[in-house]
Amino acid sequence: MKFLEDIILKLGAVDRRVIFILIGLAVLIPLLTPISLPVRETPTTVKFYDGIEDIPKNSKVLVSFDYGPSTRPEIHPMNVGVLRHMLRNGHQIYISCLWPDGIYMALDALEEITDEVNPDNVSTFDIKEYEDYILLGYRPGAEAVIKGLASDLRKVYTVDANGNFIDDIEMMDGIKNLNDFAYIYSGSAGYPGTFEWVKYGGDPTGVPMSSGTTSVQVNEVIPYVQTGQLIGLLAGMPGAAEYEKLINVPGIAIQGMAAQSFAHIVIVIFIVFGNLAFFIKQRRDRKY
Amino acid sequence: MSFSAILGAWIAAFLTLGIFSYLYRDNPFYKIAEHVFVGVSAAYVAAISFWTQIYPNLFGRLFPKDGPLAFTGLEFDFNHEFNILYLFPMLLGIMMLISVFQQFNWMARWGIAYTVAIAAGLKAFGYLNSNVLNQVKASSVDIFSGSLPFFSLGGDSVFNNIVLVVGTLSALMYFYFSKEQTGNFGRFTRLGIYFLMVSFGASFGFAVMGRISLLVGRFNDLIEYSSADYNYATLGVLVFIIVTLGFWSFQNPERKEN
Amino acid sequence: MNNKFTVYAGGIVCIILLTFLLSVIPDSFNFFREEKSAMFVFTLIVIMIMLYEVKLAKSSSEPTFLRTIPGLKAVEEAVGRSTEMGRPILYVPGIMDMNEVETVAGVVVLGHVANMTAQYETELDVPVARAIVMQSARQVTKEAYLTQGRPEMYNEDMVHYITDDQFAYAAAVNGIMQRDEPAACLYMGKFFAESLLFAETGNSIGAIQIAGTGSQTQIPFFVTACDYTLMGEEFFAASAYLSKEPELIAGITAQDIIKVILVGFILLSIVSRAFFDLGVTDFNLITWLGL
Amino acid sequence: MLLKRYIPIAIVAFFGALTLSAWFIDNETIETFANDDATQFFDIIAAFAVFLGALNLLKLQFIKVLKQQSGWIYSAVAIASFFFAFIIGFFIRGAYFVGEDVYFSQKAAEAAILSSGSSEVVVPVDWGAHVQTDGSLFQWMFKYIFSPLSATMFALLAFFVASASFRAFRARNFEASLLLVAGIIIMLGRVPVGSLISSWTIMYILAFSIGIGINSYVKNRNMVFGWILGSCGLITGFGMTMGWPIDQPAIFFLPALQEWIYLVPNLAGSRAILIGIGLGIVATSLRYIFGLEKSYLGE
Repeated sequence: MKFLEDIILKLGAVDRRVIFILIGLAVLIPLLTPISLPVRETPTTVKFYDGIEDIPKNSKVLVSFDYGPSTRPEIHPMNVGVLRHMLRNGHQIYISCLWPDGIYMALDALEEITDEVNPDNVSTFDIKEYEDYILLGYRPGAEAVIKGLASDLRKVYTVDANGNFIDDIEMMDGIKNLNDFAYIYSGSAGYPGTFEWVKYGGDPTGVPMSSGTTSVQVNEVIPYVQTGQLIGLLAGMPGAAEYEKLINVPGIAIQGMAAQSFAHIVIVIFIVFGNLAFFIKQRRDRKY
Repeated sequence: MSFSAILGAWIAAFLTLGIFSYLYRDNPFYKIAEHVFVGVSAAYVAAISFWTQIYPNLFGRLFPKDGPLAFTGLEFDFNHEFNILYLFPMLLGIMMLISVFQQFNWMARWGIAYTVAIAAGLKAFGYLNSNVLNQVKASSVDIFSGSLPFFSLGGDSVFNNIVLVVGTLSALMYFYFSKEQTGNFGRFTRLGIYFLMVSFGASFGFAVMGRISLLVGRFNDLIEYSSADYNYATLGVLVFIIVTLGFWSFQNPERKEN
Repeated sequence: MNNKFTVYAGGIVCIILLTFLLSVIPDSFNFFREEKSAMFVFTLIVIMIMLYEVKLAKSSSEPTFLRTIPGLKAVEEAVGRSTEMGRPILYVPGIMDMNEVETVAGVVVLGHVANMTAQYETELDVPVARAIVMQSARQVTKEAYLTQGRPEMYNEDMVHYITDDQFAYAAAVNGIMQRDEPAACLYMGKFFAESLLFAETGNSIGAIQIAGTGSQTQIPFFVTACDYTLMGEEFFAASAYLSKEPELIAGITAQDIIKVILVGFILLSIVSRAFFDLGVTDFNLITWLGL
Repeated sequence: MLLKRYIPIAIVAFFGALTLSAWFIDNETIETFANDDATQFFDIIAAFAVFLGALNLLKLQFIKVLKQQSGWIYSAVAIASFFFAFIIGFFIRGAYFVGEDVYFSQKAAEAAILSSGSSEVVVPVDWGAHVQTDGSLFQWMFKYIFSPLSATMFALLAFFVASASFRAFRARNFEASLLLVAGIIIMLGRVPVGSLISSWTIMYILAFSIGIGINSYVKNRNMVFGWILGSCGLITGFGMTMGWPIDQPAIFFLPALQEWIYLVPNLAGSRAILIGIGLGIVATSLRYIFGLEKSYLGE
C-alpha cells in the first residue's frame, strides 16, 4: 500500500514537461494513425442541421466567414460542412467576411469542395462563381457593416471581392438587403461575429440565422439558442464533428475527435492523480 | 510546388517548432522565434494601419478626387466625400507622434483624452444595454405559472429556473462591497461563490476543449509540411532543433534555485 | 438613511416624469428617441445616484465602510516582497487600447502601484501593447514618482511598447518573465487568450501573481493560475479602493445601491410575470418597459 | 496649463457626453458621428500611435545592441525582422499580375511572359491593395511567418491549459472541488469518449468516492463497508432490472449532465458576472465623463 502511495505521490508531482509530452503524443498519435470514435449528436447541433434543412430548396443564403488562421481548426470544418450542406440543397451562396483574413478562409473552403480540385463527386460539387456562389469579400467596420447590410447591401458592397460592380452581376439581381436572404449563417471566432449578427442582423430583420463558434465562446452565445434568436449552434470542434456526421461527410473534425478525446482523458487522468497525491500528502502531513 | 512555397514551409516549420521548444525551457530557438515575431509583427501592424486606415480613411476623406484640397496635387480616390472634420484626428495623431520628444510629452494627452472619452461614452451605453438590462430581463423567468414541468435536465423547468434566479442573485450579491460578508448575508454570498466556481469550472472545461482543437490544427499543418512536397521540412527542422537543443542544454545546464 | 431614500425616490419619479414628458412632446421640435425610454431612465438614475453619493461623501467627515478584497491587500504585499527579493515588478495593463474601459482602469491602478514602487524603491517594468496606452501609463507613473518625491527614480523606459499583435506581445512578455524573473506579476486590464500564457509562465518562475480583469471569458484562467484575482466588478472598484479618496469610494457605494435596485427589480419582474402568466393581470413589467 | 490640462479634460467631458447622449437623440449628424466617425477618429489616432510605438521598440532594441547588453544578438534579430517586414510593407508592391497569375517582382513577371510567349502585360498591384492581395509578397510573409507564429503561440495554450488544470484542480476546499468537478464533467461530456462512459460506471465511482469521503471524516470502517456494499448492491440491482441502459438515469450520464451544468448553474454564475462587469464599466465610464477620475491624464 505504501509502495502504491509513493508511486501516486511521484505521479502527482511530475514535472510539467512530462504532461506536455503526453498531451503532445495524445494529440499526435491519433492524427497519424486514425482511430474512429462514435460521435453522438447533441440537441443544439441537431437543431442546427434541421434549421438548414428547413430552408426552402434553391434559396439565397448568406454565409459569413468571421475568423482567421489562428482559430481555423475549430471553425473551418463547420463552414466547409455548411457550404456542402447548402449546395446539396441547391441554395445560392453569398459570402461575406467581417474579418480581413476571412476571405482567404473562404477561398480555401471553396477550393476544398470544388470538383476541379478534388473530384470525388460525392462530397464535392461542380460550382461556378457568379452562378452558385459569389464572394462579396471583406469590409471593415464590424457591426457597422451588418447594420449596412440590413438597410442597403449595395451601399456596403459596391464591388465584389474580384472588383466587379455588384450592379452588373446577374446573381445579385433582386437582392437589396438582408431581408432578401432566406438564411444567415456566421462562422465566428469572436468579435465581430455571432453577437453582432444576432443584434444587428438577425433580430432586426427577422431572417432565421444560426452560427458556428469556438468552444470558448459557447458560454456567451448559448443564451441566444435558448431564446431562439439562433436556430441551433455548432460548438467548437466537437460540434463540427457532429455536424459532419449529420451531413454524412466525415472530415477533419471527426478525425480530430480521437485526438481531442485522448487529450482530454490524459488531462483528466493527471487531475485524478494530482488529487490522489494531494490527499495522500495531506494525510501523511497530519500523521507526522 | 514553387520555390517560395517550399522556402515558406521551411521557415514556418522552423518558427513553429522554435515556439514549441519553449515548452522545454527558454532557449535560443525560442528567443529567435520570439524576436522575429516581435519585429515582424510591429512592422506588419504599422503597414496594415497605414494602408487600411490612414491611407484610405484619412487621406481618402481629406484629399478625395476633385475635393477642395485637390490643388495640393494629392488625390486619393476611395469613393469618400470630403470631410473637414477629419482634420481633427489628423491633428491628434500628429500630436501623438510629436509626443515622442520629452518636452512635448503632454501632447499625447489630447489623443488619450479623446480615446477615453469615446470609450466611456460608447461602452457605457453598450454595456448598460447588453450586460445589465438584457441580463436582468433574462432573469425574469417563469416559476409560478404551472405550465412547466418541475424538473428536466435539458429544457426549461421550474427547478432549473429557481436555481437560475437564486444563483444569479446570490452571485450578484457577492459583489456587494458596502457590507462585510458575515452572518446570513455571508451565507448567501457564499452560495453565490459556489455558483461562480461552477461557472468558472465549466468555462475552463470548454477552454480545454477549444485549445486542444487548435493544437490538433497546428499538428495537422506540421504533418502537411513533413510531406515530400515540401522536402520534408518539418522532419528536417525537428531533427536539427532537437540535436542543437540537446547540445545546448548539455552546455547550459538548468539553474536550480528555490 | 431615510433622507437618502426620499431623495432617490423623488429623483426617480422626476426622471420618469421627464422621460414621459419628452416622449409626448411632438417630434417636430424634440429629438428624443421614445423607444429608448427605459434605457434613458436607467442611465439618468445611475447618474443621479452617483452624483448624489459623491456630494454626500464630500460633505461627510466619516469614512465609508467597504469590505476587504483580499486581492487588493495582496498588491502591497507583492510590492514588499519584490523589494525584499530585490527583483522587479511586472505590470501588464492588458492587450487592448485605451478605447476599452478596462484598459483605462488598469492604467489608473498602475498609478497606485507606481506610488508603492516609488516608496519602496522597487524596479517597475510595464510592457504595453498599444502606444496610446504607453503614453498614458508614462503620464501616470511619472506623476506617481513626482508625488512620492522620487523623480530621480522615474525612467521613461520603464513603460515600453512591444507590439500591437496579441501573440507577439504574449511571446515577448513570456520572454521578459523568463529572463528578468520578476518577483511579482500584476495583470490588470482587458485580456484574451494570452491570459493563461502569462499566468502559467508567471507561475513557473514562482512569481506572486495578482490579476484583475473585466473579460468574462478569461476570469477562470486567472482564478486557477494566479494567487489572487479581482473578478469583474471587483476590478473596477480597485482604483477607488486603492486611492482611498472619499469621492471615488462614493462611486462604489452608488454601484451597491444600483445593485440592490436591480435585485429588487428582478424579483418584482418575476412576480409580475407570474401574475401575467396566470392571467391575474394584463400587465407584464418587462414587456411594458419595452426591454 | 490650458493646453496641457484644461483642453484634455474638456475633450473627455465633451466627447464623452456627446457619444453617450447620441443614443437618445434622434439626429442624423450626431448619430453618424457616434456610430461611425467617432470610432474612425480613434482608429486613425491609433494608426498614428503605432508608428510612435514602433519607434520606441526600435530605440530600446538599438540601445541593447549598441551597449551589447545580454541577449543583444536577439535584439539585432528583432531589428532585422522589423526592417524586413517594414520594407515589404511600404516599399515593395510584391504583386505583379500577368492575367490570373501573380509574381513577386516585375522581373519574374516579365520572365514568365517571355517564356510563355503570351501577349499579356504586367499589371502591378495598387499601393494599399498590396497588403490584401492573395499571392503578394506581403501575403507570403503573412502566411509563412506571421500566421504560423500566431497559431503556434495560440496552440501552446493546449499544453498550458493542461498543466494549469493539473496544478490548480485540487480539491482543497468545497469551492475548489466544485470548480474541479464542473470542469471534468464538461471536459469529458463534450467529447465522444464521454458518451461511451455509462451512467452506471459514474454511479459506482460516485458510490466509492462518497465512501472515501466517509472514511476520511467519520473514520468508521464498518460504516464505510456498509455504505459501499449497500450502495453497490442497490446500483447493481437497479441496473439488472433496467437492463443497464448506457444513458439512463440521465443525471449520471455525462453528456446530459454537462448540458444541465452549462445551461443552469453556469448560466447563473456567468449572468451575475456579466451584470457586475456591466455595472462596473458604466460607473467607471461615468466617473471619467464627469471628471471624477482623471489620473490617466497624469493628473
